[in-house]
Amino acid sequence: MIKKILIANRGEIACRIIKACKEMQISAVAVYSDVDSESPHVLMADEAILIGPANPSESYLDFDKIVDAAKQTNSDAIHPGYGFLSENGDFAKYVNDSDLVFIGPDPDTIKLMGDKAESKKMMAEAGVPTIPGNDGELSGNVDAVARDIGYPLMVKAAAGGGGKGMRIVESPEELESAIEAASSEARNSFGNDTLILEKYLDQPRHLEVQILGDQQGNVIHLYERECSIQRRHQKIIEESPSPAINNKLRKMMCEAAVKAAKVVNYSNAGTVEFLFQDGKFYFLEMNTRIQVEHGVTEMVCGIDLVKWQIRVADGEALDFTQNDVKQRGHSIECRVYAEDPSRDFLPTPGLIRKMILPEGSGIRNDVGVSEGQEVTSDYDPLLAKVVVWDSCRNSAINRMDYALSNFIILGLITNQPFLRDIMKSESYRKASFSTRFVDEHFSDWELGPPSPEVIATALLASKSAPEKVSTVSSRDPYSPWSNKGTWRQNI
Amino acid sequence: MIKKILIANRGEIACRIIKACKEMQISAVAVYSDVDSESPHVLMADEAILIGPANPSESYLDFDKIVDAAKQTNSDAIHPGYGFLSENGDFAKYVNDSDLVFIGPDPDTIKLMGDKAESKKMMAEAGVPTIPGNDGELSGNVDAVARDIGYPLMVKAAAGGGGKGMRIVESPEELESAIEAASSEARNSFGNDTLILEKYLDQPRHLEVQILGDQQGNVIHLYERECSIQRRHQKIIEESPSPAINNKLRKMMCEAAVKAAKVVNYSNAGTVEFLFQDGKFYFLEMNTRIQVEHGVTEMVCGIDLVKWQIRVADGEALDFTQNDVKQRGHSIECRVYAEDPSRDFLPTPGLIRKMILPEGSGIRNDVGVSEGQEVTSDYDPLLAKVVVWDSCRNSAINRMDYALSNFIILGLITNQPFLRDIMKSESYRKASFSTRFVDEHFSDWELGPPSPEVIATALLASKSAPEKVSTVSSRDPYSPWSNKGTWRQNI
Amino acid sequence: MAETVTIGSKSYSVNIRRSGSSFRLQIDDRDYDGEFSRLNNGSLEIIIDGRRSITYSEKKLDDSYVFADGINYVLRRQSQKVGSVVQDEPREDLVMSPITGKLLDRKGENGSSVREGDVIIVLEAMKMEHRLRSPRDGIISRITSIEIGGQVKEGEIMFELEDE
Amino acid sequence: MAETVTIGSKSYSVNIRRSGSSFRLQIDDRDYDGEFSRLNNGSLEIIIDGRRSITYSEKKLDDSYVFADGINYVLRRQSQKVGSVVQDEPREDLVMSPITGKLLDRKGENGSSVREGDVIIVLEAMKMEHRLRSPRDGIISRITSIEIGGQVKEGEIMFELEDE
Repeated sequence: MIKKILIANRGEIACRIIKACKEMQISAVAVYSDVDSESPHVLMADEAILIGPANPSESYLDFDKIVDAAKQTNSDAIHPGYGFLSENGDFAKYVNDSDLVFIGPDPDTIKLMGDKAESKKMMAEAGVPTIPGNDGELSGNVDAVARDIGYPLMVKAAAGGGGKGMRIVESPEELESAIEAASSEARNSFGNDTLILEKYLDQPRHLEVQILGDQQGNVIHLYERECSIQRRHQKIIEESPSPAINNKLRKMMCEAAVKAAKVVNYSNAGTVEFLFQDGKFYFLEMNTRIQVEHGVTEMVCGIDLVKWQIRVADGEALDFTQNDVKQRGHSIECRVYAEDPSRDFLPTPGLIRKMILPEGSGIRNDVGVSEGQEVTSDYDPLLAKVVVWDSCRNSAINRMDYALSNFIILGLITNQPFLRDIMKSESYRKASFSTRFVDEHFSDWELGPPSPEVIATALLASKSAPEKVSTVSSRDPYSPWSNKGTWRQNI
Repeated sequence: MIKKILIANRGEIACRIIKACKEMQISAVAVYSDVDSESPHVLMADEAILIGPANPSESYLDFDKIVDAAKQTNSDAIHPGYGFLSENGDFAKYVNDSDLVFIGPDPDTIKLMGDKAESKKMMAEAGVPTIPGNDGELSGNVDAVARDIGYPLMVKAAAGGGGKGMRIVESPEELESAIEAASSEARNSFGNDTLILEKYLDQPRHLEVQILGDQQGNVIHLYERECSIQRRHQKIIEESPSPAINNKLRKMMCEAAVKAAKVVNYSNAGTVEFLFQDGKFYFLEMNTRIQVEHGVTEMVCGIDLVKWQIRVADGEALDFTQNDVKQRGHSIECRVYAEDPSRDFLPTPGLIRKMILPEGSGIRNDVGVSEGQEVTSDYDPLLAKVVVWDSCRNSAINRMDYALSNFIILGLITNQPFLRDIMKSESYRKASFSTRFVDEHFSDWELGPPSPEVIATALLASKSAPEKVSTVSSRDPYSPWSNKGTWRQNI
Repeated sequence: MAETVTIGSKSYSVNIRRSGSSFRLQIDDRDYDGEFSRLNNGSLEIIIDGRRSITYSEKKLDDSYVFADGINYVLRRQSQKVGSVVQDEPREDLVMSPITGKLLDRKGENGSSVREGDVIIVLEAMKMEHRLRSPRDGIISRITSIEIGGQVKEGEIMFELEDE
Repeated sequence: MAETVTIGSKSYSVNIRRSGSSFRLQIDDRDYDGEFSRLNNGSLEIIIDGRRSITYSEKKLDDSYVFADGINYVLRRQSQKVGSVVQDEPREDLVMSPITGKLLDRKGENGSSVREGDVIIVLEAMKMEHRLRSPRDGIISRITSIEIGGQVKEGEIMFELEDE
């Protein structure tokens, strides 16, 4: 019976897990580094253990310090959150070997899914669609291999990386010269001219399916998430359901994900990621942990993933079946980052001098920072996730724009204005996007010109402002003040 | 087409309606009295009109000032919220006659349902169960009338009130003397000894069914709410579904409510209230407006009642049928009041010096006040509603207790500690309660003794506290600080 | 110097001695040793007997508002004169308004003879009526001169009784 | 006295004159008349041309943080010397750190010959790498002496070039 959990993480996900613990009447132990001594997860937890300096390898990534902290506090289990040690099979094994429950799948499953080539092969064998390509060395009738894969395709160096030894081939005529060029480049760059062919997806969407399994062998899915809106290959906006697929495709993809999970006897929460284009989906990888964007699934399916992570790790069986899981309405998440979208998403540390969160029906704030806190450059710049739910996608977008327009955060640059502009854009509303969305529509994004009120506020704030006199005579009571409001301003 | 709505209300419900407007891209006009010039609803609205002094009869209840304000701002419609003018049929008619849309049912329906005797009669005729009793003057074979109604019953003066001329009769033997006593008391108190007999419910629950109708004649229900936890005959805690009824009773009661609404051609949102005891329900009255506790229905059914109020008032038809409305999980609302539960719920005005709201999965805050605001004695003491959702009642109670234990509000006395104690009580958790719950279990409630930390904080806060030194050496890094946390403290 | 802290209907004699970040707190007859520091978000971290609490507080004259252990408290502080053990008896003759609100009705005037339990003053606050009753039989020696409908402040004297 | 306010990549010449609760604001060549007051919740109510805005702000040295129109803005203020029209040309020879973070790598030393686009400095902040490239061909005349792994502040000089 799990009565106390150590959370080997920080920021919003640590806070999220601590809340689940408190609601389940389980004690929560935080660990923290020097610079996090006043971070929200430390203040929220029942106990907090300092485990080292800011550098993650000496604190949040240190197996021994974390397991020691769990032992010292008589914790029963460790929740790794996402990032840090969450997908480290060796850590999971070390936790289990220390007679503690690791809240996640089996260490072997983590390791297997961490080997991207091996897991792709395994999935292909199990009948889960993978990106078509030749697996071994390129030989024999290359034209036939290429025809099987289909055009456009990519010739790439097996040893490659960084765009070198790589060519996109649009038609059979271009194949031979592309292979020659790539082969020579690969030889020069990597000393190895082995090439592989792979289908090229020029406008892929990133879709993923939430999986939940217990130790009794039950595996169910909680439908899909659409995570195509990314920058620097990191998601910034996610939603569920995906507006890209119909129910038939949804069923196929979700069943493929369950199949993938069952192949590896998956237990706990996990995510099967797919690329999707032209009506076809391809296995990309499996994430063996809770995802940042799990909230949209929780809102649509009405199932608390973090609580279930804890329950199944504790040996409980799922008390519902696949048929009980229904999608209802539409949910969107926006990640509020300390970064400057007008300067290539450069991180922007700073002190949070004021923060007021949006409130109301269908609005959920998962926050990892608080007023008065210094956001340092030591960790991920994620400050908060705003998650909304409404009955349909269009209403959810309007609600998100309302929520963002009431998210006050002063003291550092954030991507809040950028997120608002995406919510307002036709391209996002039409949902006809791929992972190239930000590059295609928002690569030159700049903050719009400020209204005179913005400048006036900056110049007047330092002066002692008169208090508002609220007697009738102070101004014409019947003068309708037109509040410009918020969302209407920034079209 | 409604493009601008004037909200003839204040506090949290005005804020709730303004948010719905903003999400629907409808302009919102606030009206306010002198003392409300900096209230949240005024700051949130697109425009705000001062309509008079604090006294409601000269501002929030003044037909002309409100309709004038709507005219001046070119509003298309008026939303009355709850309380104030929301159930005033004359006002609704005045609004309609002024070529403005009244967001609510037809004025005649409001008037009809406002006449409690008349509406009871109408419902009885339509086959909706009402509290058994004789309607006219008590005459003929009184014993037979009493036997038909069943014991226990109540003898009460038709002209009565305030407990005078009223007797509870447990058995036939007591009937005659009770009639004599009541009759004489009634004659002395009211100059009228007409008596009526009515079934006496000694442990009734207050259940109610949410109704939504459009102008096309469609009427559906959104299931029930349990509102038995009351003080001074005002609800403080509501939930949905009701833990008291099974699906068969639920279906019967909801169908009775739809029948009641259809009898009066009901359109817009409304609530049919029932008393429930011993497996039977009885029509009490119909509220022809949005209710304070509508949020629990929204969370369980996934339907936004305020947005639909606006849509159906604008002539839109419901785009879903009864079969589409499903209850999912469990929702609870706690009303946070400026009142002192240890002093007979005496109102406690004051200045809100600090307010931090609970955040997280399944937590919704509907708030009508803000930090820095003076809560005056002019209006209802409702400060905020905390609404939670979770998969089952027990989880929802735990989530509510978590949420309340993270609701920081300093500067005045509120009922927050009282609400927490109810959430923790066995009697509430067992759900075996009636409208007498507070009287039976919490009439002598007092705040528990404070921990030394509470006293220490009060005494230390005025002194300049040392800043936390967060270097490793400042204290033993491996000392597990046991945070007493919150919910565990106050058992 | 000891002071009296009142929470709800209960009072505590308290005293605190501070040295740097350490303190010794006395509540009635019990002593507690602790440490405290101010955090960046404005809260206090208090450690007593190895247990940590994060608390928030605000102050207004003699009232302290404290959030701790998941509960919002209101504390009233009065400093005690050293050596003073005699406390004022509550004066039963003096009836003060327990709330800030509006005067709705005044059922008596100077010289009126009243019985225990008679309603003398009716106030309204937040849409609710509050009746102030006579605490004993007697004669009204003084009664508020605020006009009906006027504002009444919490703690303001509403009426005073004298013996018949 | 006019000052320059920079928001993102754009700068505005601004000036404000205040009299009681009224103000006249000049932004580049346009004038706005308005009124303002401080509300109890700490926000400002600003009315310009009959339109009301509720705004929030915080200040840190020359930076102002403003929430208005549903957007969080960061404004940098510099006072302008009257009569000064010559602005400093950005010095292409001087490369400063755009972020506060950690020095991951230094690919050159004093006297190194470099080509435009060469990566000279690698920084890390918030789990992301940032490469500082040489803005032109030249020779490094000065380079940061911070050790690898050490902290770098925003605006700190990372390296300077001179002609070959």
